[in-house]
Amino acid sequence: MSAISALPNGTATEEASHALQLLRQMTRIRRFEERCGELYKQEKIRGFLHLYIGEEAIAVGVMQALTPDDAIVATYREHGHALVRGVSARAIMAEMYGKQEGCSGGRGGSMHLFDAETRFYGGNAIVAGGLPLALGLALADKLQRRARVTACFFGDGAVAEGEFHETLNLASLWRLPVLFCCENNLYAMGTALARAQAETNLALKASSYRIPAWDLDGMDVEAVEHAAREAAAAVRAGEGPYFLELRTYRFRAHSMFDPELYRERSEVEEWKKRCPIANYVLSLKQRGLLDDAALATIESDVAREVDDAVAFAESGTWEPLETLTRFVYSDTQPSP
Amino acid sequence: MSAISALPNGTATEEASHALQLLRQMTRIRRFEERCGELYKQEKIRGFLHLYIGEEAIAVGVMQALTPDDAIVATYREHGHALVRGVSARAIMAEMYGKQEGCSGGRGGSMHLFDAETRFYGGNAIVAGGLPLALGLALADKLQRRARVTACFFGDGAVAEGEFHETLNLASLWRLPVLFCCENNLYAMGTALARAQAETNLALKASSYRIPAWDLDGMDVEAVEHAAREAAAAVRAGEGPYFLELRTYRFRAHSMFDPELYRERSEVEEWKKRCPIANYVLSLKQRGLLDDAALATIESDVAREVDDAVAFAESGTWEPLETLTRFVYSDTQPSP
Amino acid sequence: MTSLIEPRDTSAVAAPRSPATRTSYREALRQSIRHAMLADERVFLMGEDVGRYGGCYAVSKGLLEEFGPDRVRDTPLSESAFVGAGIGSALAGMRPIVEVMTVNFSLLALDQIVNSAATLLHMSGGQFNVPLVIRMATGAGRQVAAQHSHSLEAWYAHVPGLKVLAPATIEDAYGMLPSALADPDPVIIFEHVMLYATEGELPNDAGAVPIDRAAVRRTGGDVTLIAYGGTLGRTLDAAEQLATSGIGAEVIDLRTLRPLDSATILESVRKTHRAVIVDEGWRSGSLSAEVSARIMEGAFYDLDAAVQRVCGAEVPVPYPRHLEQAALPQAASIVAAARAVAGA
Amino acid sequence: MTSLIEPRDTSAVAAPRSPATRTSYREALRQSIRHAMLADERVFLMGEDVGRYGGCYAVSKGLLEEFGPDRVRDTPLSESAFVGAGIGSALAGMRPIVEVMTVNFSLLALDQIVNSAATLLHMSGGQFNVPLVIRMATGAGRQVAAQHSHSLEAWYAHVPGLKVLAPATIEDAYGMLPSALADPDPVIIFEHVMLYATEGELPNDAGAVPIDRAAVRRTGGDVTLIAYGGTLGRTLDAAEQLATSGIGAEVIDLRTLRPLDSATILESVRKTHRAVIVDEGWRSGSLSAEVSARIMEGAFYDLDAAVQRVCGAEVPVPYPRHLEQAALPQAASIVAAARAVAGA
Ligand SMILES: Cc1ncc(C[n+]2csc(CCOP(=O)(O)OP(=O)(O)O)c2C)c(N)n1
Ligand SMILES: Cc1ncc(C[n+]2csc(CCOP(=O)(O)OP(=O)(O)O)c2C)c(N)n1
Ligand SMILES: [Mg+2]
Ligand SMILES: [Mg+2]
Repeated sequence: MSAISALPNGTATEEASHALQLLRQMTRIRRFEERCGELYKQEKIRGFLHLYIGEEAIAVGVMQALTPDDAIVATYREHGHALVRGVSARAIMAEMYGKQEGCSGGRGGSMHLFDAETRFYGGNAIVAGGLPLALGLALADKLQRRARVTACFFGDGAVAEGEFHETLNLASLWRLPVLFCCENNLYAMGTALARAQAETNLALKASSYRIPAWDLDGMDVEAVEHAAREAAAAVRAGEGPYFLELRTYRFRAHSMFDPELYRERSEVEEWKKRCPIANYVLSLKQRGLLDDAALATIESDVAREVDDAVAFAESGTWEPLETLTRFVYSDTQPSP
Repeated sequence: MSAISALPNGTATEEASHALQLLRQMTRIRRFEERCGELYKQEKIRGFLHLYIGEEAIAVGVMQALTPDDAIVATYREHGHALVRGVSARAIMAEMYGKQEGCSGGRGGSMHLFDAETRFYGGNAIVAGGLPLALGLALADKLQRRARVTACFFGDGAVAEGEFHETLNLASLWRLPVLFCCENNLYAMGTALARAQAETNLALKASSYRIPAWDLDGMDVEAVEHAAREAAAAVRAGEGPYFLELRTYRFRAHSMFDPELYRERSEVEEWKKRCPIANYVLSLKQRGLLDDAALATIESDVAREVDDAVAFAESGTWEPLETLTRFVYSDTQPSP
Repeated sequence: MTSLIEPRDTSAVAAPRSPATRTSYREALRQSIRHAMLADERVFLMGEDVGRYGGCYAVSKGLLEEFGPDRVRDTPLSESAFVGAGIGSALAGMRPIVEVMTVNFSLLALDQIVNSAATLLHMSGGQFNVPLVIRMATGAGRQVAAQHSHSLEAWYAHVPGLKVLAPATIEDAYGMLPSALADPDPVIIFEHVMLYATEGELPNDAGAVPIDRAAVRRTGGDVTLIAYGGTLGRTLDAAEQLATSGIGAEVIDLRTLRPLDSATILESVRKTHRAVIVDEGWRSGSLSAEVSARIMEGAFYDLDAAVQRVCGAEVPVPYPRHLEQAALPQAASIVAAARAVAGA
Repeated sequence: MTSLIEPRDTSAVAAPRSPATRTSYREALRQSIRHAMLADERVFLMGEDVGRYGGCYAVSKGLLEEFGPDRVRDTPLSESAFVGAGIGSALAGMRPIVEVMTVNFSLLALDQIVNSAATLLHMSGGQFNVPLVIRMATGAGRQVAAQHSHSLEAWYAHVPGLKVLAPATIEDAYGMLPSALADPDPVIIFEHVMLYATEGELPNDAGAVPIDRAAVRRTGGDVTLIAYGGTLGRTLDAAEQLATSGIGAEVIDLRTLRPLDSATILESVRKTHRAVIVDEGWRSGSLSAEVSARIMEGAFYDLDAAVQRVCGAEVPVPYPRHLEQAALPQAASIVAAARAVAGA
């Protein structure tokens, strides 16, 4: 990619606290999801559960570039995005339990986190299904002359879908303020990218729509943040959509049903050496921005947060059967 | 595009007779369709009628590269393709009348010409709907190790559809023997290409799937033939798909309902100066390959053929109501 | 809101309540879109060829000139993306009217409609409603053959979260759109291709009409004929013919296909004790089946005869006129079915 | 061809006609695919993750190793293209089995299925038949929420040109595929997600089964219960419960959803005079409506009570188990409806 701007200017302390903040956010996702995995085995969480473990740097990095007014569209692998965006761990965990205190009232579960307050538009379980939605959110902003960004996350698998193509073309043609974030973890379920795409350079593909597209190390949270900031600024300034290909890897199975027949254990281990959190810890320590005490504080804070979220979800309540069909249509219907 | 091979080697007479043959074929389409336009006004032909007038060089040029064993998939603007492929003018005209002597038994009409004998797989009225079909025809050939080509025609409008994207990727990924022929006449109904595509260089778009793609003057029948021969030879040799962007223009309205509000009369007139037939006549005369007598022969032969087709269609018969539901399923059902 | 639900050609009514203007279904739609766009800045029209071409059925002719390309927005051939863009923009405060040229092409956008538009509100626990209107042409009769003549209203009417309308009259063509736009949830409007050119009187003070009920278009005591959209005209014709032989047919125009107004249907059947349902869709699994089942469940003991259906033949619609017409419900077949049901 | 249509768990039958092996629905499907591929070189399997992953419901596990990547073909996420490729390859002499992971994603391929697969034969005047088999998982019950739990069998069963199957037993899971492959026209097979793990006996000489008729899975004289696919089990459970209180329920498994076998249904209803239809699909416009309408038309005078339906609630399927189950037909609701119909 082209040269990117530096971190927002500031003093060394600000830099340190920002770095710790990035680490804290990644750690929140990691620990939260590790617990989710356990809770799945305990059958507290059911249905499909897709863990983001290994990919945390992307959600954390990109989210730094967004303001509260911006919108997010994500996939079924979206716990991390919701957490970093500011949906509470409590509301997310309660949602995974299916409790009505969850961020979607318990109806969506793991794949369908929604939150109007933080403009978190899901939680879409149809691969590429969120892209046209993001297009529309951005179109509304353009029509209403609001300088907002819609960040749209999706996987490498989505790139093969017709909806990807239609959306990228339209976003570019209409110069809509969408920040496309392609989380290229090299697999769509068991299908390796090279078995799905004639052209595996996804950024290159995106540029064929005349969209500025960069491919980035999605394991490097600061690199992701830098690029996202620059891209989001351009999008916000009315330059049209930008596309980030974020190269990463999922450390866990696709979902809890996946026996992982399609990749070698050694490949996973190789990638784990590039863990975005472990390496960031190392780097911060080398740069003198982190010591063991600070790390321990983060870990214990996060552990407390996760424990609290679980307790909250445990003590949550079930939606009564009586309201099953509520919100099939809106409560307030205009008088005819 | 890259350098292309010469016409198939032969004597000067062979060259002349081949050139006359190209002219004859284009003239067949032109006169046949002019008559169709009149018959539409007389309400002999009903429904939608999409004329190919102005674009004849493409069907004629490409078809030279195909053997009887190859397959063709076309759109609702396919009279020309069917004619040149060898479906009789009689059977096509009867089809446009809706008579059971038509090439689809009268059930398809103008948009749905089919002919098993010449491997003409329609006649598809869903924009881009034919592309996946072509993919499948080619896949069967590849699986059965047959060195056949499937030529798939579609318009510039189809390029925006998701099915275009999915098909091009798969064709390339699986190296399937498809010759994609994009008839870029600059408009999809009333929508100019630049209002539909962020990237208006369609050949460039195709190469983003790692498909060799050439853009060509679709008004020059010999240029089209040369390129098609080279591309088809490569496809047949197992090199995977090729993509031809054929730049052309439709001289008539999109369909008989189109008031043509979206383009200037002067633009149409400008393009008519590039008429593939008139200019070819000129060029052949300059090259001493055509004289007025030969031209007159072609015209009178064609006129006779068209008259004969109309007479055939006129004297054709209507399918009886009793067989309305025949062929919803095949006649022969396996015994359970 | 005025809410006059009257016979489809109000010119046939002796004394119209208010001054009226003769207009076409197409023109009523256009004026309705215009008025909605004038009244509410959030409303915009988007779809293939709605702008420069003027709409494939000429409904939006002139609107581009009046409202400009931002609000009358030509799209590329990308049904899934622009329908999805409608959903997204509705979520973010706009009031889009998305035109999908015809129901045939809407198959390419079904994922967005079913998996997003219809589900978002419920799935998000009530947080995200989708005030989207999708208009599409439907039906056969123009000899455009198997891929351009579908009647898939039943599919849409199957989906919770959607409201589905079928304006069959000039007044509904005009009045359903504002009601759909005022609705907080996604509404699909089916415009039958054979209706665009029909003409009738539109009251000068016409306005929004209710979109939660069926209408009795003609009263009668002997048999209930139930129709919607493109078949209402033929059904009224059939009722006329039945009248000449002394059979009083009540004609119900369903108007809203989801949610179905069972009450109006059952009330009529309880009175006439006999019913025939007319539906252009392929018989098996058409909306007529649901109507029949509801009568079974709600008025079984009131029935004097089995409810019958007159539907589209189960065949991809063929091109030639005689075959196409044979595949569609005709006044004659409706009359025959009504006679059979009435035992006359 | 052997054609044994028997209760879903043949182990429950006292004396199986032939030696049998205990197996699962999933395994029966796998063996059926295997045998078809061994028997006919033209047969190949194509779809998302059918190969290296082993199939999202593990149906095709091991087949890649046995048959290689040409015949067990992983596709990218391109539903429209690979279903279309299935159609094209069927036209050109292959016998593709296309797996669309679930019916939910099939919305993205509907254009190809409806506008090409189902229409080509008729539209071409009989020239081009499409011997294509499409398998897809369907239904709810696994807590995978609103976008992954559809039951859209009724949509497919509405389309002329398609045949639609719903194997509910081990024997049908095994035997319907070869019949579908032998069929010259496109056949859609719906595999309910809750059936994959069910077990039963498969006769060692099991083979192709008829795909043009319903099956009486249990005989009874008091009420006819009609079900298919995923709801057959609960319906049989309901019949057991009814038996304990002296109500003899006859249970019909529709098996083939298009064309529907009206004869078997009507024959039973003429005997029992009462019927309840069970359908997991959203009630309005579900297949149950068509069945009810057909009973209305074919056996009205034989009915002692209105036919009732027990269907999916009209709501996008919610995630939590208690709500999901509340949205689906349960044995208890079937029993209640049957009692009501039987006046008991
Ligand atoms: C349209 C559609 N087809 C198939 C699926 C089943 N499915 C769920 S996730 C997935 C893989 C997606 O891969 P990718 O986009 O790379 O995202 P990742 O899971 O790797 O984050 C598939 C095939 C689906 N949800 N939607
Ligand atoms: C999926 C789909 N959407 C819309 C239409 C209506 N329609 C028919 S032709 C056409 C324009 C297609 O343009 P192009 O592909 O450039 O072909 P051309 O007509 O110029 O030959 C449109 C929009 C259709 N047939 N199919
Ligand atoms: Mg991936
Ligand atoms: Mg064009």
